[in-house]
Amino acid sequence: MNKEKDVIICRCEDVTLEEIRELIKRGYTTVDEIKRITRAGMGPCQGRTCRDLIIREIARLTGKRVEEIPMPTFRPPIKPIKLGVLAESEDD
Amino acid sequence: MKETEILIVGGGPAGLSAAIEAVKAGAKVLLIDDGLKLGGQLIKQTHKFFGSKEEYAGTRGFKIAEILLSELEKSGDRFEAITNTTVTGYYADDGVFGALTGEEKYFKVKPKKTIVATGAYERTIPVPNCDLPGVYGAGAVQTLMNVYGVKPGERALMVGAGNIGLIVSYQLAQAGVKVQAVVEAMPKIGGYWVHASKIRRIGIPIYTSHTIKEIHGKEYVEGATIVQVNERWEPVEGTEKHIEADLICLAVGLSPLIELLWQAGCEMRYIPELGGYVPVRDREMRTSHPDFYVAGDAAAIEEASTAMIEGKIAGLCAAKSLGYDIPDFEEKFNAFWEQLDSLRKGPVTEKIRQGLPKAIVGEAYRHA
Amino acid sequence: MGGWIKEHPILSFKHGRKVKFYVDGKEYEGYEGEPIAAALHANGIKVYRRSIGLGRPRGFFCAVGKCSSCFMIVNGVPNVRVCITPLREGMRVQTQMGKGEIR
Amino acid sequence: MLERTGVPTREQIRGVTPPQEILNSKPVVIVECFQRIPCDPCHTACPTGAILEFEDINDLPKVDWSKCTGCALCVAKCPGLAVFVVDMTYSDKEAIVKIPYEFRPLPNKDEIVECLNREGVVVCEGKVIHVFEPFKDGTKVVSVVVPKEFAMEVRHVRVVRKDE
Amino acid sequence: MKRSAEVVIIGGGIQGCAVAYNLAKMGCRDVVVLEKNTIASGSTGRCAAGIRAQWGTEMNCRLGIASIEIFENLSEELGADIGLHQGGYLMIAYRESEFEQLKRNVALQNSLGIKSRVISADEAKELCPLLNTEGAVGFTYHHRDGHADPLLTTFAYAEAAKRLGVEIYSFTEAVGIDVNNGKVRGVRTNRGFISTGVVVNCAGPYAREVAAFAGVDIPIYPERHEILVTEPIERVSKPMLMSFSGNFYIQQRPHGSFIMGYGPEEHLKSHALNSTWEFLEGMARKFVRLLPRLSGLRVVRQWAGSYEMSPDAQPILGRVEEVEGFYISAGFSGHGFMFGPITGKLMAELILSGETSIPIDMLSYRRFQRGELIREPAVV
Repeated sequence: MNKEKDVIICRCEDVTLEEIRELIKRGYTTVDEIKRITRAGMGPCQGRTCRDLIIREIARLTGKRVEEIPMPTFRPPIKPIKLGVLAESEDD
Repeated sequence: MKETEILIVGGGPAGLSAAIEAVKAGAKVLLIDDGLKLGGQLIKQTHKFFGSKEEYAGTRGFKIAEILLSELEKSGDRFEAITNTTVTGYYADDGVFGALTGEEKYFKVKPKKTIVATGAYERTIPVPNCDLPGVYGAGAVQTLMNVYGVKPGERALMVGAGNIGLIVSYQLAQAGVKVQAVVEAMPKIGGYWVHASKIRRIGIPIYTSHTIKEIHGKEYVEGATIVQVNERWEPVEGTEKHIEADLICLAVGLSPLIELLWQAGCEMRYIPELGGYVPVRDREMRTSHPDFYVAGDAAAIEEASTAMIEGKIAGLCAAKSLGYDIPDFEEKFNAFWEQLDSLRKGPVTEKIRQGLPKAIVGEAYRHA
Repeated sequence: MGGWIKEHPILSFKHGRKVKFYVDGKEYEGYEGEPIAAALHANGIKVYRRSIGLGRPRGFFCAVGKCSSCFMIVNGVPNVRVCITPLREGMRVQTQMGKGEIR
Repeated sequence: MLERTGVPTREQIRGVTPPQEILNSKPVVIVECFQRIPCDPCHTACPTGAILEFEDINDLPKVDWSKCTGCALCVAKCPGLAVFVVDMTYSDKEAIVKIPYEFRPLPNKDEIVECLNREGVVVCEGKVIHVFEPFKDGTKVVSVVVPKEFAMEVRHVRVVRKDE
Repeated sequence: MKRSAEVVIIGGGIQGCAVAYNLAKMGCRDVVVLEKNTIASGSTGRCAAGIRAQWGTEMNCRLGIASIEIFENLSEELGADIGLHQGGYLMIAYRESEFEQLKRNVALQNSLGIKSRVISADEAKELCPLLNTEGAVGFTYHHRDGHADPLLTTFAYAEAAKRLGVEIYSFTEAVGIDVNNGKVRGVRTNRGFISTGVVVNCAGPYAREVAAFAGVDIPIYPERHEILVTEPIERVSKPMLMSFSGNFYIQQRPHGSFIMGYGPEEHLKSHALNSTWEFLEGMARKFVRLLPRLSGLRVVRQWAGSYEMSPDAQPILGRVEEVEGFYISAGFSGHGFMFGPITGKLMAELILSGETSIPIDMLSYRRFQRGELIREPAVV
């Protein structure tokens, strides 16, 4: 049994360690590329849990230092907000 | 849109201390915290703090939160705190923050200065079934048992023998949970030895040079296999042990929570000794963005004691930058740094001493 | 399994009012104003949802509303973070299967 | 070894144990603190000046045993729960160990409890003769009477009640 | 890195990757794509990725339907899922004059074989039961319009191109184009020089800067547009909802999330990509008015991207006459993703044979000098 299959890296989108390793091996060695292909980090948690894990995996498999791996951007809103709540914000 | 002189994001030890100092200096402060109660991690800390009198040594964390809050009660209308509210983003075009209370109220804040005291978030580890219910962050377990009085499980396995892992193991035992073992991948215990001794004598084994290999269970955690690791962190075949547990508690490190600083375009540096990416700052705790200050775990993963002093520095200096006349500024500023230096002098803070020079620019930022 | 801590050497817990709530139709008790997740945990309920892709069980994890693990349907609204949502009398909580629906 | 196991070595214990003549003369403190960490409440809690002032807050505590009365205020105050009092003068065969205790249930006076060593192993039984809470902050100090040969071993007690 | 190539493409978005793939497919495999960041990291990866044939000019209708035909078989052709969802575009008119224009568009579209049609409010509600049709005066619909995943599509093109021998260099920025005697000689990059006789400018919002490397001035400028996306829910809305007077587009993607945007009164004309709270709130108000029952849906992310604007909001396609070997495929003004499959093909045809299967002469950048601007009535 392949244990990597059961290692969930991104909880929001159910992306496994196996998928991430596969992409790194294919030459996708930035968090952004892996995110764009797998959606890891695009879920409601904004990649808080998986970003570090992916960076560490890239560093481990490529021999790069963490600081050499570009950080993805941190987009607002940091916490999901209901559209209806936003719509009621006073316009100023 | 709410306006304020100083916005403090985060009401933990750093944020509360920053507020106290800024208000003392005469500034108007708005503090926003995402917890249901103020105090950050302090409210779940049942152990007594280290440090010296200035940092309330010998007092339990949740009591320190009460002390800081009672101090703030004296501030009158210069201090406002909003809880259960997440600062959802910084909009650089016009320097406005979005904020969300609960899920139903959204508003905006435009401050003159901002102190980011957002703390840290818990890391996790990639092992099979690490997403099963029953695998929790140590902080989450503390919240359940120490804030809400819920017994988080019957039998626990703790991963990580840093201070958090050791302290939470002890707290689990206090809550009546049987802690089966503490595993630590490093060859040495990372936390204070007194904490380790404390849990050893109540019967909790500590396995250093061990890691968790696999978590078992279908619907929720039923146990785990631990294994010894060699110097290259590789598992040693044949050393597997099965541990029965319905709770796996991860205390494998913290990362600074600094989304707002990234959004503000502050210069960041990856400094592993300080916990990962942290903002570059000067001795006033001011970042490369002239309106942003930082304190506490958001600046470097350290202890609550240093977080409180950094908060005081940030609060003091943010108030000064607004033009408030603080006659004893130099005296206070120097005293705070002396306290910090003294807390960071020993062998347990060696990593911090190596990391800080990489994060602190020597001169104060010469912001226009 | 679980339950509330009855006696603690350091802490005394000031719970809110005891209220009834429902999980997948079954009645339980919890304390008003405390996170739904605390009440679920105390009642021994650990699986809150099934994940979107692989249908894996998910539950409580970060306790601070930041990880997305604990989404449930509360009073018909999906994706509610039960670890930070206060419990109210009569709340109807449902296990969320996948993405959740708005109808 | 302590850094790997959490259990101090015999040498380390010997290093913080007062000379025999002092041990035989009065109740006295044993500070099992072996790591330089920023911390000094044991000193500030001491009413007699037996735990000396720290030059550097990271220093290991230093004890002037001549001044120590075995009052155990430091036992209750130490954030690391690393301070104990041993009284070898209790009787011919028995000694008192004063231990910080933060668990439930609390032992009753005269209750027989299990006594554990630094590795969490039950080494003997002991009789609780006193439980007090000097700072009213949740940390109790339990005085337990144990056979003298275990006085330097016993560092925790466990309440065992059949009916519970 | 290669030191020479037959064709060097600057820009690794949908245009660059589609041109590269089509060149290789037609037999020209000595192709290099230079991308200063990573594939699809610019405008492509930031777009809402609607695809439609409901246009108001013949040129755009032809390009649109041709692109849709390619999209329909693209997953199969490239051997990777591109996340295609053909739920149609539901165009909503709130003014009579606008409805008249939409009807004229439908007539034009029908004459070109596009089976769009005017539909009733009841039919609109059948397509999107949660839609609030209040204030709407008319609707048009084309069932083959829809959405594809811009990231998956671009990566699929890139991977397919690589399999055919194309080299794609990430983090490789073009910093100059060497031109000698009116001919392209090569491209200077931050990682060295690549000699080539053919350069294709697919640099999107940076197309003007890249053209300037070759001494050519093209009137393309970046314009900040914002977008937001919600958490996913089970499908409740099939078509892309779009209105010119209502000024919005809203689409539920196959993944379940809603993606949406609108144009504020004035766009920031710079490469800046900050998000604004004004957009977040303004978009929310539009959404809630249109789909009130979904007001509990949560926004998980907002971001900005650059439209690569040309003066008439139409692409600049073709060869540059003053510099032999220099081609442009840019200026798509917000529609680069949906046209990518067809323009990628046409550019490859042009480079290899000098001819294109759909005439694109009118899209030459010379139109601005000649004052022959195109008027497309169907844009947000």
